[in-house]
Amino acid sequence: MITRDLLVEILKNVADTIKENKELLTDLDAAIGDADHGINMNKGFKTVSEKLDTVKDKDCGTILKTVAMTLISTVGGASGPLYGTAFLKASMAVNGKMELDNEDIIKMFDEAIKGIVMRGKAQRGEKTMLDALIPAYEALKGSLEKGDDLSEAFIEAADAAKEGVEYTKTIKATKGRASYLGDRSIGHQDPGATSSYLILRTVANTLNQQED
Amino acid sequence: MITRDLLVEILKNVADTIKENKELLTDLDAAIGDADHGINMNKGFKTVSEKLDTVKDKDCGTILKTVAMTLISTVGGASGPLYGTAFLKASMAVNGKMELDNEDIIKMFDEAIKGIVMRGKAQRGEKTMLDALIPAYEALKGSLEKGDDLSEAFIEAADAAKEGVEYTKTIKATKGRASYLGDRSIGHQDPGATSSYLILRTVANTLNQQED
Amino acid sequence: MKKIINNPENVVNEMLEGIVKAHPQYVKRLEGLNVLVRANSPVKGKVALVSGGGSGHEPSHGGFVGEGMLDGAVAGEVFTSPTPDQIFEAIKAVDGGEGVLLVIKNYTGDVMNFQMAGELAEAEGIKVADVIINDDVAVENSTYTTGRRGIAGTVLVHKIAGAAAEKGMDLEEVKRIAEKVIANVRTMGMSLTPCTVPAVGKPGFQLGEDEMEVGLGIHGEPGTHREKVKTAAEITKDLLDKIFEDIELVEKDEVAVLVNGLGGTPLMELYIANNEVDKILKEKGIKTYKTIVGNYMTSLEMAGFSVSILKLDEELKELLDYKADTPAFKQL
Amino acid sequence: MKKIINNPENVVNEMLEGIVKAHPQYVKRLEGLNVLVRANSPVKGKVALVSGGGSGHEPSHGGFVGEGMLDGAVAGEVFTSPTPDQIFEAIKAVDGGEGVLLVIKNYTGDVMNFQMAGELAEAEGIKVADVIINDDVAVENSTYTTGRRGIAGTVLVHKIAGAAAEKGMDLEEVKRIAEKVIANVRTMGMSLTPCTVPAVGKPGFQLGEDEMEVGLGIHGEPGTHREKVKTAAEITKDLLDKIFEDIELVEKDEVAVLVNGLGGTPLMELYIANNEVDKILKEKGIKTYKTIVGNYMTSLEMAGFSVSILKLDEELKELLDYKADTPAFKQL
Ligand SMILES: Nc1ncnc2c1ncn2[C@@H]1O[C@H](COP(=O)(O)OP(=O)(O)O)[C@@H](O)[C@H]1O
Ligand SMILES: Nc1ncnc2c1ncn2[C@@H]1O[C@H](COP(=O)(O)OP(=O)(O)O)[C@@H](O)[C@H]1O
Ligand SMILES: [Mg+2]
Ligand SMILES: [Mg+2]
Ligand SMILES: [Mg+2]
Ligand SMILES: [Mg+2]
Repeated sequence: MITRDLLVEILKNVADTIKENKELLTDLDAAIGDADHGINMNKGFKTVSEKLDTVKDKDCGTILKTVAMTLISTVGGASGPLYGTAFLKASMAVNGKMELDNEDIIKMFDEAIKGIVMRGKAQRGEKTMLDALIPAYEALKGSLEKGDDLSEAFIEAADAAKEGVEYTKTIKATKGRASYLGDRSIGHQDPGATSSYLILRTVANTLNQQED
Repeated sequence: MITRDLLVEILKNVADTIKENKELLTDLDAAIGDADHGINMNKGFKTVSEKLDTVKDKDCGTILKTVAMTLISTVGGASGPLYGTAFLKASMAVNGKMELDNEDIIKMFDEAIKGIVMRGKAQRGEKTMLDALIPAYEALKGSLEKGDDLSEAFIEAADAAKEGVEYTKTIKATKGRASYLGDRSIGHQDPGATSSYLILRTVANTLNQQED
Repeated sequence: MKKIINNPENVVNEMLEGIVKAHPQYVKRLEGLNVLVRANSPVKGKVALVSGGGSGHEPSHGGFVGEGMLDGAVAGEVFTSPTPDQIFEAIKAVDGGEGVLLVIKNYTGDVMNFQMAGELAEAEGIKVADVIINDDVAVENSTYTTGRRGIAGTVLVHKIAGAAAEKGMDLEEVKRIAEKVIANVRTMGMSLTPCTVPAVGKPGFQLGEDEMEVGLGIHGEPGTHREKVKTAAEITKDLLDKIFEDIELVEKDEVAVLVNGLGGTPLMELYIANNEVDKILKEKGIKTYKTIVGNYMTSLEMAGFSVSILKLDEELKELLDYKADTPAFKQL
Repeated sequence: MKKIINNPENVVNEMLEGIVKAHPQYVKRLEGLNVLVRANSPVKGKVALVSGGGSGHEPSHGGFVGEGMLDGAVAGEVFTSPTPDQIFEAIKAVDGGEGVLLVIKNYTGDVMNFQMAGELAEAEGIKVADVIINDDVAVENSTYTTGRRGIAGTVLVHKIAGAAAEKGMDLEEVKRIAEKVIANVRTMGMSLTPCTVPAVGKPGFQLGEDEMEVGLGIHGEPGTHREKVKTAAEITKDLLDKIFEDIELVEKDEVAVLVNGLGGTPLMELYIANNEVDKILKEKGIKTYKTIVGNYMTSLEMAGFSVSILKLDEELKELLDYKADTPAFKQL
């Protein structure tokens, strides 16, 4: 169960993680893109963090929608609409709820991924954030189905995302700006997959600290 | 006495000298002007050299007028009309003559300088070609008056021109493009004075080789 | 990095201010937004055109706002797509009741941000259509990838679709015209120097004193390959050959030519390149109906150029000749 | 030296070819000469304007040949005044019976070559007058020197005197108008980089990574002094202060502003500079009647800009607003 307060805490921790990794994400994007992923993401989550205080007393749907709209209107580039759509679809899945159960979370995650696919028209294996997110979703779902609790399930999800990030090093980009590089993109880790992994790892960490 | 053939030889040698010193003149102009004096002069005298063959059987006036018109229509910049006018005035001073005696040469030189002053409105001491030409003219005249022969007189003229070039290093330009530099022109040698010196040195050398 | 700027963070804002102050008769800025629209927006009774993208391509896109071309231009950060909310505001500000055509260059970010804005506008009852420009023949075209980039050909789309809208064609027709231009325009570019994004502070790539980069986009990214510098004649031939590989042009075909500078190229060199373009087209018996030479779709201070060839028919010719009156493109 | 050229010796010729091929509706080239004249020259019944100078200042001067501006432009070698015979041919080709005004920038070479050509033309019975532009406030004005250089203010002389001629004023009147512009226009410029004359192959001067050159002309020569790079706001203030020292401007005065790029400056930076110009003029209560921003009087690929301020009266305003239709300056 994720309460509205916990949700806000998670999101604030995500903002901190992105800030700490701003340089890393930008450097990764410099190699195969245009060196702005860390700058873009940090601009977005910094604003998210500020906005959260104004909605922390609303329902989870509203909180997530605020995150979505903030990302959409501050990030720009490719990752802005993609993460924005992901949060928007997730918010729509939990409209009005004051806390989120496991089923809500699975639904949110599923809708988020569908939103990214709808928006970016990419599939797994194209060297994008989906290569972290889809395996993470599958791991989360599997873990919850076999009876793990949410904090355990998110550790499995983050581990799967990490593997997905490693996998992006081995493949060629066929979507996004990195695709203009053709084979020259092989060997480099995808910045968007990396930011997705970092987000999931932060969720897992927050949930696990919570339990202590 | 300068015969028409000798005149043509001198002019061809001048063209060669300018060609050899193209880089030097351009570098001098780069420092306080626009880096084209060598290029301009070489373009002009190269064409002069070609045209000379078509008029070498004409009188000295016609030969010099051809030089003048060629310089006017090929050199451009400041030095084109200045040297062009100089040769034009010189040619007018010796119209119809098949050879030039000392008096002709003094008159030509005098008229040439007057033409430059008329056209460019500069005086001695403004860091222009006049700072080489006027002392050279005075030296030539003095030398001939004290009975030297023409080849000796041109050595004195060239030496005086050389001193004039050195003098231009010590003064500030108040005419021509270098004047925009103000005091920053001090310390640099004037390109036009240098080309004037080179021309006079070539006349001197040709006359002296002639005698051997 | 040497630039005539105050603060790298503030270049887009100050530039937009400078544009509005220079051309108040043409454009106004939407308060608090990086959006320029026609001074008399919304223009009733005509389809409106909205374009835009990252900044750094000036005069694109704000310079083309005006009669006969764009109604609105949205400016992102340097080389970064603008966000949907800004684009949405632009759409609302220019819609004169006949709908809005979004002119999008084919970059993942641009496409997504503009289309999201379009969805938001449609949700408010505004008719919206879009076209996606992909004129860069340097990149292989493929349905399995993001496809080709949109580069200088965009200017011709603005000109011709803008004329169609000005003449009173409806949204569907304006979109058809824009798509016809897109289907018939091809561009290929090269550069002699990299460029420096103000916020980054160092050039996007390095080039040797005798090297040039060929087949490049307009975001300071490297091109498809690097070569030793060649003559204007050789370079132009290479660029055109790549274009000819991609679009069939036969004797008597009529084309428009855009020799586009990337920002740091002197006009002298662009005209020398145009002289070569003209020779090559004449040799092939292709008729140049109109030539445009200048800095229209730039990459900051990059030195280099692109050639765009647009195959014309009677309809496109008429629209190309139509009056335009914008800060950066005027035609009487 | 990296340039999009074929042969340094041939840049002027090929450039002129490229211009004619791009703009045949505007200009034609006099056979065998480096002279561009209006496609319909000579225009009967109006005073003709002939300008020109060294090449490397594109779009000056050929780009301003057309209705409402010049009748002929003579192109010398890069940064070298053209020769009198070429100017003479230009005068003959454009004279429509009402006489010819020579628009000369104050450089020893330009003045001498144009005036020699004027003398030749007068000898053939053509009415000729001339004006000498000296708008550059970087150089001290003095009767003991060559005086100030003519730089970007020239564009405004072309525009306004061109309009006067187009409106049918006689030679004396057109000359009076040109002289009024000259008396009221001041320019000051700076650069971040040098430029390279093709035939020379190396830059005219060297600048450090944090240095700029201030008070410079348009021939790649160094300026009056060198400074550490400053912000756009500081630079613009310095340039305007120098102009204000030289021409009295009081509250409510109306001016035209030209923010002129030197060839390699991205438009983004020119607009940022314009934003600063506008702030300073507003602070002084001076009214900006018209602003022109772009590359109009360039020095090859030099990065930098100049600001020109022209104090206006009713007569000049009306002429400034007059229609112009040339390759590089159009006004509907
Ligand atoms: N079509 C797409 N679908 C999913 N993710 C994408 C797509 N295109 C790009 N991405 C992701 O976006 C990341 C780049 O984001 P960012 O650098 O912020 O945007 P931009 O490429 O516009 O500069 C890539 O690393 C990739 O993971
Ligand atoms: N008014 C003048 N009178 C005499 N000589 C002059 C005058 N102005 C310039 N010069 C000479 O011309 C030379 C420059 O010639 P050049 O470089 O060919 O022309 P430009 O200055 O037009 O580029 C100067 O070094 C100077 O000697
Ligand atoms: Mg990026
Ligand atoms: Mg010179
Ligand atoms: Mg980006
Ligand atoms: Mg010169």
